[in-house]
Amino acid sequence: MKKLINSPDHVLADALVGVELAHPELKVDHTNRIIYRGEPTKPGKVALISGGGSGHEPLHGGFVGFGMLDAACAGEVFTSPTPDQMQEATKVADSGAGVLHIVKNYTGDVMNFEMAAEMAEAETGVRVESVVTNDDVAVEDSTWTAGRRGVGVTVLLEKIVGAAAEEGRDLAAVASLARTVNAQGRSMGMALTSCTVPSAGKPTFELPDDMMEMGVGIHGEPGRHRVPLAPAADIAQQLVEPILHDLDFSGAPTIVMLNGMGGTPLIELYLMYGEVAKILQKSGIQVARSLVGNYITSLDMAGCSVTVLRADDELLRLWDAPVNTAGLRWGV
Amino acid sequence: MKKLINSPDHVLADALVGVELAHPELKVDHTNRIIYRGEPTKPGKVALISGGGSGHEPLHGGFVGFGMLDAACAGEVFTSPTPDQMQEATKVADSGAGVLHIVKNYTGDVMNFEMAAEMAEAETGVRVESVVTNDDVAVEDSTWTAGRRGVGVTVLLEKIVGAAAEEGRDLAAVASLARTVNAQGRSMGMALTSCTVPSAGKPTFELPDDMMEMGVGIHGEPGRHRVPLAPAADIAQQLVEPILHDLDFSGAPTIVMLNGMGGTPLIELYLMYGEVAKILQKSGIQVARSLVGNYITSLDMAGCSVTVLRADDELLRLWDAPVNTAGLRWGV
Amino acid sequence: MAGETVTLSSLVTWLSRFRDLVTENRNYLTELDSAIGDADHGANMARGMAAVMEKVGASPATTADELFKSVGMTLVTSVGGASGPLYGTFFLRFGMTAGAVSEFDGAALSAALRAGLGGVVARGKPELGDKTMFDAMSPALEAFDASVASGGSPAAAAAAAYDAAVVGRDATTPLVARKGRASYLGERSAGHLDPGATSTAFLFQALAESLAQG
Amino acid sequence: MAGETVTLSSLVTWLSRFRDLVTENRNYLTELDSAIGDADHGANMARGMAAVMEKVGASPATTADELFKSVGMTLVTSVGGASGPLYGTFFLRFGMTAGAVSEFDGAALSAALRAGLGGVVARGKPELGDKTMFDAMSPALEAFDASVASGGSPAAAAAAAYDAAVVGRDATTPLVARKGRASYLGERSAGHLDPGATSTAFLFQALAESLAQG
Ligand SMILES: Nc1ncnc2c1ncn2[C@@H]1O[C@H](COP(=O)(O)OP(=O)(O)O)[C@@H](O)[C@H]1O
Ligand SMILES: Nc1ncnc2c1ncn2[C@@H]1O[C@H](COP(=O)(O)OP(=O)(O)O)[C@@H](O)[C@H]1O
Ligand SMILES: [Mg+2]
Ligand SMILES: [Mg+2]
Ligand SMILES: [Mg+2]
Ligand SMILES: [Mg+2]
Repeated sequence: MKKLINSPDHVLADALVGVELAHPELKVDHTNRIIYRGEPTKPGKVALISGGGSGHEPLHGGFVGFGMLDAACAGEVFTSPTPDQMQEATKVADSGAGVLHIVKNYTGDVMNFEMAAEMAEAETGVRVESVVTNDDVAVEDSTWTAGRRGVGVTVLLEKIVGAAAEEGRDLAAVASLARTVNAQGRSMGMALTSCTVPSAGKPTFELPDDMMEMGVGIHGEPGRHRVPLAPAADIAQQLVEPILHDLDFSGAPTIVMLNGMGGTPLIELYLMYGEVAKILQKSGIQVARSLVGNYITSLDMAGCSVTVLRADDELLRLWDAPVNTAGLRWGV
Repeated sequence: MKKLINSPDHVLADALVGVELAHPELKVDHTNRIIYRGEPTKPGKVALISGGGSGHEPLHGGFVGFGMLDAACAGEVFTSPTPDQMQEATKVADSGAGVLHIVKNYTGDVMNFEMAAEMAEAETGVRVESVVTNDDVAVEDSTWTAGRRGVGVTVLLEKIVGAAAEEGRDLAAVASLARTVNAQGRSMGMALTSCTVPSAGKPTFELPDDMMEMGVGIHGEPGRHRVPLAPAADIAQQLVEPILHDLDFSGAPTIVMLNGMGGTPLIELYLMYGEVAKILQKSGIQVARSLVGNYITSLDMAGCSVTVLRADDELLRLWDAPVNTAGLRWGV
Repeated sequence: MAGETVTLSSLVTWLSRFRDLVTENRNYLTELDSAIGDADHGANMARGMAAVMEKVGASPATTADELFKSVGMTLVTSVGGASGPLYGTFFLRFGMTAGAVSEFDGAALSAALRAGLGGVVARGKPELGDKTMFDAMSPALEAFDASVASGGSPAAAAAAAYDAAVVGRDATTPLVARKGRASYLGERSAGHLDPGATSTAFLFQALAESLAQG
Repeated sequence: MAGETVTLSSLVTWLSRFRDLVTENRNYLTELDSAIGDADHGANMARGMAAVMEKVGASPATTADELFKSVGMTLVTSVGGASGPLYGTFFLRFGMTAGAVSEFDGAALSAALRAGLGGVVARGKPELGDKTMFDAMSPALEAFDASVASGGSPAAAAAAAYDAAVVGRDATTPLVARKGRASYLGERSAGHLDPGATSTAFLFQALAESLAQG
């Protein structure tokens, strides 16, 4: 295993030291592994909290700041954070207007956030609403599984709903917008290589040189299908098709994210975006906004994912609203 | 070779299609492989042009926009662009106030930009000044070599000098500021793995699992020394020491960049930044600004580099000035 | 020979033996989780049980409810993932049902274990054959109860439970997962042991060994 | 047998043979550049000479200055890197010195080649022993001139030049590079052939072969 780390057990603690030193505008609680905004939540503003296993950076810590999250809880690599972390973040971020928990649909994340919400409401009276993202079309037969995974749409949701919270909408409105965004987004991912979990010390799966995994999530789990490596244009087709098959994106502006898994360089991500955009054009889908880069990653995995969000003028307005975080910044 | 490409010969052309589709605010000249700002250069504003081989994204195309470059010429992967591209960019970007060529010190880049400047001045009368960056302390004995390579400082220079050009300084002042910034910056890089040049089809060098290359550039060239893989804190020491040895950074605010080589995920870059910042603190160096992420990469190479720039209030002011590019954005 | 009552100190031995087993088998559990999950089950269980034993060593409890509340909370707050809330809730409910006692007979131990299992069901909604820890835990408790019902000692019941857990664990191999991360793999999850069922077999191995010692 | 004068068409053959050699040896040149450079010399030369032959085929020239100006500009505008300006300037100067002719004797060919070499020196400032293409090109021209001076035909001179280029090329192996990318490696550049010297040996191989055909 070749990584820029001190020891597999200290990856998260050491990385949080770097985050704190690199971002004087943020606060880091090293005991509870929470990244907060430097300024307390404005009175009346609903607080947005997310969290999850580490290894997906910039998600979620890189999205803490004006126009997005108020706090992010970091779990161990690929392991959801614990309820006490989330409860602490909930307490600190709440300004009285309530807190939205943004949870990606994984058994562990859901159970831990559930316990946190119970604890926060019971012990401190903070009003908590939760939204669970589940946009991954790679998970078929979702009634016979833990349901679809929450992946790329989480990034778009944190941006859009963050803007709405900044405008002063109440908890119910913020939560309902979050559910709408989740319902209108779909994603699909693929991997050229496995990632290596530091504590495991070797790649999670072996992939021959001429094969790729289609339908991977963001935890180095093997995908749904192992298929022959193909040119970018074919890969784009294999990613976009199940997305378009799953939801009707016609007749509305869309926001499209071409996301890197962490080990794929930007030149390839742009190349892939070109292929994806051409397919969407041919399918009559109107791309109003786009985002190309590493936003929700899977450690050092090489690969990418596509997220398409059915938007409208209001969602586009919220998308364009100012945001000032380490991982996403415009308009400020 | 596992890459998200259609064919090794079309990487650059296909990636530029993606850049154009992802960034409606930019113009892409596919024949000459130039990325321009959407709006012509304001009369009276000195134009900043850079360029180099591809494979270093977001450098340079990702730095085209308000507050940074006016145009970037893309060469084939790791191959400097040709003089006709640069001449074309020079002609189009010039508003009459002259053009600064920002050139990284590599034999090929220098020779091609020299020819471009000769052609531009002779054929079109555009006033051209050039600055050659050469901040890589890994190159020792620079009198017996092609000189130090231009690496990380190029990013900081494009930002700072871009802000100065935006303020309306004339060509001589802009060029002189660029030379000052270059003179005050030092960098050092390392690799955990080789990159794979698409047209070569396999890694440029083989590196055993327990070794790393210290003093690599950004073209997959082997470094100066091959040493045993070490914990992040040791690697940070090996990167920072030669930088501090080469220039006195005491008594001034500094801007520090912890840059990823393209295949290293953000969690490791933050971890490394933490180690670097702690060493700088211990050495009494004041870090006023920092930048952590992939800014000047080497395809899919795993590794990182450190750049330290000796600044002052004026340079910090220019650093903080608004910038609006795909790769760097704040204050707008 | 093991007696008819189980002391708090043998339950501490249970925990410490469980810690040892998941620590020794950390790579093995992670290996199993690499095949159908995200390669962290070994790290999760080892981290959690190390924290538990540190806590137990630092502030020894005198009653079962105190001990297992602390165990459960420590797991919940140090593990994360799916196994943190599941094993955490198991021990929390175990302690609540056990109450402020320091000795158990077979029936009391069975009731506490049943409450723990109920906690896992409440959190994870597993059903038999979903390819989860439940597939080892549920038959283990059946066997435990059957042994107690036929007059077996707690040690004998625990030994029977362990045997049944092993059978239940091994029976997860051919299953297609319907809960947890492995379910995303669909048919590809078949042919692999479930990591959580494997750690649950260690839980009953630890119980059997600690009660056998008396 | 090869004659005393060299026609423009044998120089076109020279170029096309050079194109073939760098294309066939594309991977080999890249391999050499991987060891001490950035793994693109094969791609650079193959791309450049393919563009040259396309251009030459599309608009055949009738005089040397026209032909080689086009060759040089095509290389300059299609290769980039170090080799683009160096080989480009080589051919540009070759054409300027050759002038508006369509036939060469040995002396004229020597003068054009010398001018080309001068162009490389002007651009790259290489010195003997720097481990560059100059280390093959300079001795090649010495040998060419010596052969012409002793009454050799252009074909004989080109054959001698090729032999000398090979010797010069091979002599780059032990050298520590002092120019170009390889110089960054310091001592580690020793023990490897220089890629540019290798492509230059192909340049003279192509010349020798095309003139030998007449
Ligand atoms: N809904 C569930 N009910 C019961 N057990 C579950 C459930 N989901 C997952 N598990 C168990 O959890 C184990 C995985 O634990 P672990 O790897 O630590 O967490 P994670 O899946 O979050 O990475 C699985 O092998 C399975 O036995
Ligand atoms: N200053 C120089 N003078 C002469 N030849 C040089 C010089 N620098 C480099 N070269 C030649 O160029 C070759 C490398 O060409 P190439 O790989 O195409 O360009 P780059 O080094 O820009 O990638 C070297 O092997 C060397 O022979
Ligand atoms: Mg996990
Ligand atoms: Mg090159
Ligand atoms: Mg797991
Ligand atoms: Mg090269």
